[in-house]
Amino acid sequence: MDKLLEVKDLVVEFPTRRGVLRALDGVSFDIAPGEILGVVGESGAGKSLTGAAIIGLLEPPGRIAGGEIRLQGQRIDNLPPAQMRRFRGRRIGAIFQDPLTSLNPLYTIGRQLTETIRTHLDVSADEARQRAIELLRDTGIPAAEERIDHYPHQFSGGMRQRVVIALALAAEPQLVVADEPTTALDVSIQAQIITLLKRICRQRGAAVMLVTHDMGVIAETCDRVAVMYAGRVAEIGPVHEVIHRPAHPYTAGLMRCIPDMEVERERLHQIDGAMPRLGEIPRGCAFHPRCEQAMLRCHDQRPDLMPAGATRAACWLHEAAAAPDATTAAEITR
Amino acid sequence: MSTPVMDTAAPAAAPSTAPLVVVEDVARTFDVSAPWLNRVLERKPRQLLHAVDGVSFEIARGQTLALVGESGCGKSTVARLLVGLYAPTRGRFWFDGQDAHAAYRSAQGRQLRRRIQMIFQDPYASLNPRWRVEDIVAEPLREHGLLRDPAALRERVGQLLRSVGLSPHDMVKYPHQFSGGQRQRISIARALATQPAFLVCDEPTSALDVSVQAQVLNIMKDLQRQQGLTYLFISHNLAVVRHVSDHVGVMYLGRLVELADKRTLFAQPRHPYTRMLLEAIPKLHATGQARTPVQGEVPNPLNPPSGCAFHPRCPHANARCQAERPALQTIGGVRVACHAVEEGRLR
Amino acid sequence: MKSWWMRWWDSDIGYSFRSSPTAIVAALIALLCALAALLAPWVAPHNPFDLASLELSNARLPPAWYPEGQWAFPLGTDDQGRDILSALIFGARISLLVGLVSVALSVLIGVALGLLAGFVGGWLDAALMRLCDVMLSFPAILIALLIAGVGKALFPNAHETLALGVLIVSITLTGWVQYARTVRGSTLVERQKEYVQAARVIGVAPWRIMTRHVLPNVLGPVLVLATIHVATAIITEATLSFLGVGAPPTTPSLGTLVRIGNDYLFSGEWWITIFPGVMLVIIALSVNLLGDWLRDALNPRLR
Amino acid sequence: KTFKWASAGEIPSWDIHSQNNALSNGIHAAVYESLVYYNSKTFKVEPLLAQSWREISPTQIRFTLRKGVKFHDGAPLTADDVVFSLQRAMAKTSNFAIYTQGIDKVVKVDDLTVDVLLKGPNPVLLNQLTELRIMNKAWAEKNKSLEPKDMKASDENFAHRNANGTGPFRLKQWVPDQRMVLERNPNYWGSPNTNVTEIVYTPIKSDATRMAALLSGEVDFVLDPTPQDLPRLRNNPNLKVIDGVENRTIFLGMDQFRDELPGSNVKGKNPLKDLRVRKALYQAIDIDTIHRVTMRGLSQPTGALVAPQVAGWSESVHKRYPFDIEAARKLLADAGYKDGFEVDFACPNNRYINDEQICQAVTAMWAKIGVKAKLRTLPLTTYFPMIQRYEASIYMLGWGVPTFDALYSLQSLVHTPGPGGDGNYNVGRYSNPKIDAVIDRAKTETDPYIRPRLLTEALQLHNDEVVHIPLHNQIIPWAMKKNIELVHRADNRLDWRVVQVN
Amino acid sequence: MVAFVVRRLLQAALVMLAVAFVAFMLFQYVGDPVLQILGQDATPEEVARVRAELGLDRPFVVQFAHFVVQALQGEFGVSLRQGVPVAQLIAERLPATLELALVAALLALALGIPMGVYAALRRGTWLAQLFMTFSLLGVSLPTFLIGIVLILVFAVQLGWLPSFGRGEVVQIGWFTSGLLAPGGWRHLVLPAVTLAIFQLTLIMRLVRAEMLEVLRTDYIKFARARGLSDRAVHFGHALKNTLVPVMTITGLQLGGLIAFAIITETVFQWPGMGLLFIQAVTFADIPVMAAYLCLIALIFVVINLIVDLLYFAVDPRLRLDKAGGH
Ligand code: HEM
Ligand SMILES: Nc1ncnc2c1ncn2[C@@H]1O[C@H](COP(=O)(O)OP(=O)(O)OP(=O)(O)O)[C@@H](O)[C@H]1O
Ligand SMILES: Nc1ncnc2c1ncn2[C@@H]1O[C@H](COP(=O)(O)OP(=O)(O)OP(=O)(O)O)[C@@H](O)[C@H]1O
Ligand SMILES: [Mg+2]
Ligand SMILES: [Mg+2]
Repeated sequence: MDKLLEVKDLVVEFPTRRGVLRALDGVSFDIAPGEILGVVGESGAGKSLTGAAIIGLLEPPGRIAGGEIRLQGQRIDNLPPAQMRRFRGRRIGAIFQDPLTSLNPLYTIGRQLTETIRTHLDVSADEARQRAIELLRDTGIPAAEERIDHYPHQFSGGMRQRVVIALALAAEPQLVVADEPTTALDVSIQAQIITLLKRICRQRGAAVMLVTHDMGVIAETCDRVAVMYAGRVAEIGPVHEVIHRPAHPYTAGLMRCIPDMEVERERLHQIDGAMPRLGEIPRGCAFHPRCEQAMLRCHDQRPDLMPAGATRAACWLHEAAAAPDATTAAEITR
Repeated sequence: MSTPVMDTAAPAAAPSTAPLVVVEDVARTFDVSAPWLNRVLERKPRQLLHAVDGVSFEIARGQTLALVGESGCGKSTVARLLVGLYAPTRGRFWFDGQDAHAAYRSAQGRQLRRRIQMIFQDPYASLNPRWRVEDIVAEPLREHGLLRDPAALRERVGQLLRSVGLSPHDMVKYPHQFSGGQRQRISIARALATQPAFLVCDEPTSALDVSVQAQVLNIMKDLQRQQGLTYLFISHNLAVVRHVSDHVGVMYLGRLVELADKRTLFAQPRHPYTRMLLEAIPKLHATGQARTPVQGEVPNPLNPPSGCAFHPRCPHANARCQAERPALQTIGGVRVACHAVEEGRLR
Repeated sequence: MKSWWMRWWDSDIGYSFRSSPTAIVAALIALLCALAALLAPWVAPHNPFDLASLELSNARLPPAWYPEGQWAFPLGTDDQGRDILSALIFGARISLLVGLVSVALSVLIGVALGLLAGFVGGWLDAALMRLCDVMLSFPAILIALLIAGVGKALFPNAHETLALGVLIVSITLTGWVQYARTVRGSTLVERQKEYVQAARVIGVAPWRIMTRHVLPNVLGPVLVLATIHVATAIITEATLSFLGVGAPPTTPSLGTLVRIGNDYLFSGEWWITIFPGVMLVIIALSVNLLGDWLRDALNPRLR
Repeated sequence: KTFKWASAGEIPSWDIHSQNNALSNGIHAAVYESLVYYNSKTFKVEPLLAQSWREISPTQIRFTLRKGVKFHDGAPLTADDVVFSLQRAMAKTSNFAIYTQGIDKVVKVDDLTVDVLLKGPNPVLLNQLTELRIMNKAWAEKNKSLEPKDMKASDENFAHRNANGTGPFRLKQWVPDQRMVLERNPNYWGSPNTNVTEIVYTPIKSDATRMAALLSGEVDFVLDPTPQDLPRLRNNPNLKVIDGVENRTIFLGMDQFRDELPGSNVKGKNPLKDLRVRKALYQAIDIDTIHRVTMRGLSQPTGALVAPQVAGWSESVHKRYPFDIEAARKLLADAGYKDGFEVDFACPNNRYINDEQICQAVTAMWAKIGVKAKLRTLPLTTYFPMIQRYEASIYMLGWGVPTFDALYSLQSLVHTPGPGGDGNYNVGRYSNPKIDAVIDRAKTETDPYIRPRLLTEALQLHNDEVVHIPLHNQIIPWAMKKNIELVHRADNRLDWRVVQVN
Repeated sequence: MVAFVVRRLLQAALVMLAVAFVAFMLFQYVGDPVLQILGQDATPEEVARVRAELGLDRPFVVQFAHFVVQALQGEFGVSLRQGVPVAQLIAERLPATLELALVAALLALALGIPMGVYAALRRGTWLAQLFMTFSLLGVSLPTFLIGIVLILVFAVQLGWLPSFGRGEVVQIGWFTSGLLAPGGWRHLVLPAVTLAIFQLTLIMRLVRAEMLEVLRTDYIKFARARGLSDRAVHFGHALKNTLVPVMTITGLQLGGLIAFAIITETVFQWPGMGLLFIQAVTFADIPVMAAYLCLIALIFVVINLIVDLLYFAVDPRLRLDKAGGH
C-alpha cells in the first residue's frame, strides 16, 4: 500500500539553558491515504509537537534535529519556508484545539475562507465565495449564504469548530492534522464534530491524524492508533487490537485506567508515578520506572518499535519473539 | 496511606439517619443587564440570567451525589452556592440540620466553613503560585486557629500530605514543581485540613489525563471510605460519574431534569436528555461503530426556550412541551422532569 | 541551605541575567551610579554643596586633560568654580533620590488604589478609574509643571528640601495612574482565579486575601513598570529642572546642571552641559536597559 | 536692505501709551517720534519733532514744532496732535503717568506751537518728554483709539495692533511672538543715516536658540546675547560685539526694619541692623572676581548707588570698601557673630545679567566668613511682588535712572517709606532722618551748583551707613554681524536712524 | 453604540469639568495678576479696585461657576499680558501647534509602525537590534537635549536648516500652514523631528511588543497552517490585530505630543500654544493658562473619543449585535 505520510525517526529538540531538550526522540509512523490515525498519550507526551513538525510550524527555538518526514515520498521536513508554505493548506490541513482563538476576530469568516481558497487555487473572487458557501453548507452550518459574512464572535463554539474544519479543508488537502479538535467543546457537541470530521474526510478522501486524549473518540473514529509516551511512540496498530490486546505495558495500564461504562470496579487501576519531565527522561525505556514488568535491560537499553502480535510496540517484552531466551527482570526479581 | 489521619466522628451526636445535605429549591440569578444608559437608550429590559433555577436534592452521610450536564447548565453555580461563594436568590440549604446560608452570614460561619470544603477544577489555578505547599496546606489551619505552634503545624501538614500520597518532604516546594495530578492532591490535602464532613468537588479531574485521573479518583474514594466523607461531585464525564457516585443528578439549563440512583440511571435513563448524554459517550469497546449524536446547539441561557427548555433538541417534544414547563416528580422510583415520561409516551 | 542570592542566581531570572551581557553592563553601570550617589560625600573629590569651599576664581576650568585644566577638577568646573565631577555625583544623588522616592510613592499609591478598585469593584472602582481618566487627560509634564509652579508659589519661602518635595509630589501624582490601572487589571484577572476562591471557601478575610494572595501575584508587571518609570522619572525631573521649576541651583540635580550648562553650549565651555547630559542619558539608559531585560525575563512566554 | 534682529521679549502692544516697557519703547521709537530725543552718542537731549523750546517761566515751557512733518497716513503734524498725545499719556488707562509727573496741562498756542504748563519747577521735564511719543489725533478719533489701550479690557483698540506715527519706519505686519515687519517711510521728514529699508523683528525666548540664530546667520543683530557666549561671538570672524555701560546699578539690600529675621538662626535681634554686620557682608564680597569671572568683564564695579552718568555721582562715592575677609571676620566678631549666622537671601533669576550666578557667588563668599545665606531664586513675576511684601531678608535689586538724576534712586531706595513715592522700593525699610532731610532738600533745589552736592552728600551718607551693598553697573553687550554699523546706547535701545547694513 | 457614545460624552464632560476645576483652582496660587497689571507702584486702593473689576474678590465657588459658564461660550476673558481676547489668541496659535503636532505624529507613526513591525518580525537581526538600541536611546534622552543637539548640529554646524521660528505661512481659512509656503517645511523639520523622536520610539516599542504577542496567538498559527503567505499573515492578520491596542496608546500619545510641544516650542521658538502657555505662566496670565489647559483636556477627550469610535470600525466584536453566539 502506498504511504501518504511517512515519519521516520523524527527528533525534535529545544535548545534551552539546561541543555538541549529532546521533546521527540525517534518518532516513526505512517499514514495511508484516506486513513484516520489516532494519536493518544498523556499530556506532554509530544502529540502536538508531532503534528506541528509535520505541518512545519514548530515554534522557534524548537527544531527538527533528525529523522525525516515524507509526503507521498517527497521529503518535506527540510523544504525552504516558501515551498513549505505552499504545502500547508493545500496538501496538509490543520485543525487546532480551540476554535475561538483559531479564527481572527477581526475578519468575517467569509474573508478568511476566500483568502485561503484563493491562496491555493486559481479562482476568481466570486468562485471562491461560492466554494466557501458550499464548504460551510457541507460542514452543516445553516443559512450559509448569510452566515458567511458574520464574524467569529457571532458563532457558538460548535459552529466555530465547523468553520475551522471548513477552513482546514478549503483547499482540499490530502492530510488533515487535527490536534484535539473537540477538547474545548461541550460533551454533546463533541460527538457531532467528530462525526462531521470523519464524514467529511471520508467524502474527500483526506487522511487524518487525530490527536486526542479521549480513548472513546479514538475507538470509534480511527483506523489505527499510535500511543505516545515521553516523546516516543510506545505502540502503534489497528484500533481494535490496541484497545483489546495492548502489547505495551503502558498501553495496557492506560486502557485499564479509563473508567468503563460497561464494567464497574470499586477501584480504578492506576499507574503509579507520573510521566517524567523533559530532561529527566531515564535512560533505557522511558516507562521502566513505572512498569511492573520492567526487566534489567529496560533500565539501560531503549527498545524500538517491534512487531507484537497485530501491533508494533516499543517494549523488550516482545523481543521474546525474536530472542526467545531473554528472561524478564520481573522473573528474576520474583 | 495506611493510618487514618483523624476520626471523623467529631460531632458527638450519634450519626443520625437524616441526610447531611438538604437542598431545597435553590435558585440563583445573575444580573447581566447592559449598563443603565444602554438600557435606557436602546430600550432594552433588565436581563436576569437564571443560572440555577429551583434545584432540590439530598445527600446522605458518606454518600456521593454527582451532578452532570453540559457546559453552562449551572453545575458550578450550585457548587458555589453550597460553599457560600454565592448567596442563593431563593431556597434553602440545610447542612446537618442547620440553615447554612444563615450561618454563613453569622458568626457560626467560620465553624461551618471548617466542615464544608471545596476542590476546584484547575489544579494549576487553584494553588497560589507564590506560596509553598506547606503554607498552602496550613492556611486553613492557621485561618481557623486550629493549630498555632509551628512545629505542630508542620507535623499536621506532613500528615495531610501523606494521606493524599505525597511525601512530607514536598512541603518546601512551590506548586509549579509538581505535576497536575500531584497538585490536585495538594488541593485535596488543603481541603481536608479542617476535617470537613462535606466536600464539594467541581470537576476535580477534567483537566487531568486519564492515568492521573485514576490516581485522583482512587484517593478520593479511599478517603471517603476511611473518613466517611460526603461528596458533591460535579463532572461532565459520565464514565467518571458512574465510577464515583451513588446518585446522579442531570442538569439542563439551570434545572434538574433527572435525579436517580446511579445504577438505575445508567441502566434505564428516563429523560430524553439523559439518554442523549449517554448516547454521546463514545464507547471504548464499540470501535468503528457510527452513532447518531445529539442534534442541535446548547441554548442561550439568557433566552431559554419556553416550556421544557430541552424541547428544541428533543425528538419527543410536542405542543405541551413547548408551552408548559415540566416539574421534577417521582416516576417509577426515579425523579424526572419530562412530560413524555410522565405521559408514558416515552418508556 | 543556599542563600537567597544563590537561589536567585540559579533561578531562570538569574540565568537570563547571567546570559545577557547588556543586562550585566547595565546593572553594573546602574550599580556604580547608585553607589557613587549613595556614597557621594566619601566618593566625590569635593563637596559642591559646601559653599565655603568654592573659589570663584576656579570657575569654568576645562577638564584636566586640557592645558588649562587642573587635576583637582578632573572634569573641569562650572561657572561657580564647582567641580563638575563632584556636582555630577551629588546631582545624580538628587536625581536618583527624586526618581526613586517618587516611583516608590507612585507604586505605593497606585498599587493600593488599583488593588482596592479591582478587588472591591462597584462604585469605588468606577470612581477611581474616572479619576485615572482625569489624570490621563493632563499630560504628565503639564501636571508636573502646574504642581511644581503652584508649589513654588504656595511656599515661596521653601528651600531646597521643599523644592525636592514639590518635585517628588508632582512626579508621583502623574505616576501612580499607570500602576493603578495595571494592578486593577491584573487584580480583576487574579480575583477570578480559583486559588482566591479557595481562600474564600476557607474563610480568609477579604483584606487578607487581597494582601496575601492577590498582591504578590500582581506585582510582576509592577516591577517592570517601576524600573522603567525610574528612568522616566529621572528624565521628568530633569525636564522640570530644565524648565526652571525643579531642583535649586545651589543643590543642583542633573537636570538643573544641564539647564545651567545649557547657557554654555555655544560658548566653548561644553563640559558644563555635556557631562551632566551624558550622565543623565547613561543613568536613564542603564535603568531602561534593566527594565527591558526584566520585562523579557519575567515574561514566561519569551523564555 | 533688510535688517533682521532678535531679542528675548515681545512687545505687549503697539499702543504707545499702553505699557511702559523698555523694549516696546525702543521699538515704538522707530515709528512714533517724541518731541525731543537723546542723542545716541552724547546722551544730550536733542530736538526731534520739537524744533526748539524755551522757558517762558519756571512752570511754562514753549515748544515750536518742526514744519512739514507728515504722519504715515499723510496727515501733517500739528499742535493738536501734540496736545492730544500728551493728554492721552496722562489718561487714566495710560501707563506713562510717571513721565507726565509734574505736568499740569498742555496748551495749544498756534498750529505749530505748544505750551507745557508745570505744577512746579521740574528739572527733568525734557528727559521725561523723550518717552512721550506723538500720535495723530484725527487718526485716533477715526479709529476709536482716543484712550490708551486698557490691558484689562477686552475691547481691542485699533492702535493696539496698528500704528500711525511720523517716524522713519512704518508698521507693516505684526504677528505677536512670531514676527514684526517695519518698512521704510518714504515720506520721512528727515534724512536719516540709514540704508535699512525693512526691519524684521523676531522674539526668541530661548537663549541658546537666539544665539544659534545669530551664529547661523538667520538674524543680523541680537540685542541681548548671553554673556557666556560673548567670547565665542567675539572670536567669530563674521560677528562682532559692542558693549557699553548701562545706566543701572546692581546692589544688595538688607532688611533693617524687623526686630527678628524670619529664617535666621539669630533670635531676638536683627543682625542686619548692625552697621558692622552690613559692612562685614560688604567687605566679604570679592567684586573683582565677580567682575572677571562671573561677568566676564561686563560690569563696572562700583561703591555708589548710581552710575557715573547720573547727576550726584562722584569719584569719592564710587570708591568701594576694600575686599578684606579678615576685616570682615573681625567686624562680625565685634558685632557678636564670631561664628556667623543664617540668613535668608532672595534673588531674581531672569531679570539682570547673570543675576542668579552673582547671587550664588556671593553666597559662597559669605560662607567663607561664616554667614550662611539661604539662597532662593525666583522669576521676576514672583520675585518683585515677594520683595515688595517685605518677605526677603537680603535681596538683589538693579536700579536704573531714566532721569539721569540721583534723586530718582535716593528717593525710592533710601528715603523712609512714605507718600509721594518716597521709599517705594526701600524694601529693607531703612530709615534715617538725617539722610531723609538731605533728600527732601534735593527735591526742590534747582540750583545747578548746590543740587549735585546735596545728591553726592546723600549718596555718601548712604555709603557710610552701608544702607545697600552696591555691586556694579551693568555693561550691556550687543552682538551683530560684521556688516552692521550702529551706535550702542546706554538705554539699551537701537537708534533706527543710524543703522547701516553694509 | 449610541449608548456607548453618549456614555463617553458624559464621561468626557465630567473629565472636562474636573480639569477645569483643577486648572482654575491651581491658578489661584500662581501669582497675582493685579500686580502685573498695575505695575510696581500701585496704591492699595487701586489694587482693590482692579481686584473688584476682575471679580477676584468674589468667593471662589462663584468665580468658578462664572468661569465655567463663560468657558462654555468659548469666552475665556482677555489675556492680561496682550489685552486680546484669549479665544482669539488661541485661535492664532492653534494652527502652529496643530501643524507641528500632526507632522510629528505622522512622522512618528509613519516611521514607528514599520520599524516596530520590522523589529518584531526580524527579531535578532542587526537592523532590528539597531532599532531597539535607537528606541532605548530615544526614551532615555530628554526632549530638550535632543532639540538643543539638533540645533547645534543642523543649524549651527552644518547650516542646513533654520534653527527657530516658523518662517512664512500660508493662510487657509482659519488655519495657517508653513508647509505650503516656500521653504516653510524647512522650519518645520527640526522641531517636528525633536517632537517625534520620543513618540516614535514609544510607538515602535509598543508595536513590536504587541506584534510579538499577536504573532503567538492561535489564529496566526492557524493562518500559517492554512498556507497563507507571510505577507498576508504579517500584514493582513497580525498587524491589524496589533493596531487595536496601539491605537489607544497612540491616541493618548497624540495628546501628549501637544503637551510635549511646550518644551519643543520653547527650544525652537515655535509660535504655538505651548510657547503661549509658558509665557502665560511667567506672566501669570491666568485666562490664557486656563484656556490652554481646558483646550488640552478637550483635545485629549476628543482624541480618546475618536479612538473609541475607531475601535468600532476595527473591532467587530464591539459592534454589539450579538447574533447567534453568547
Ligand atoms: C527704577 C527702578 C526699577 C524697578 C524697581 C523696576 C521694576 C520692575 C519690575 C518689578 C518689573 C516686572 C514687572 C513687569 O514686567 O511689569 C520690571 C520690568 C521691566 N523693567 Fe523695570 N524697573 C525699574 C527700572 C527700569 C528701567 C530704568 C528700565 C529701562 C531703562 C526698566 C525696564 C524694564 C523692562 C524692559 C521690564 C520688562 C521686562 C520684560 O518684559 O522682560 N526698568 N521692572
Ligand atoms: N517551546 C517549547 N519549549 C520547551 N519545551 C517545549 C516547548 N513546546 C513544547 N515543549 C515540550 O515538549 C513536550 C511535548 O509537548 P506537546 O505539546 O507535543 O505535548 P502534547 O502531547 O500535545 O500534550 P497536551 O496533551 O498537553 O497537548 C512537552 O514536554 C513540552 O513541555
Ligand atoms: N458570576 C456570574 N455572573 C453572571 N453569570 C454567571 C456567573 N456565574 C455563572 N454565570 C452563568 O450562569 C450559567 C451557569 O454557569 P456555571 O458556571 O454554573 O455552569 P457549569 O455547568 O459549571 O458550566 P461548565 O461545565 O462550563 O463549568 C452560565 O450561563 C454562566 O454564564
Ligand atoms: Mg497538545
Ligand atoms: Mg463549571
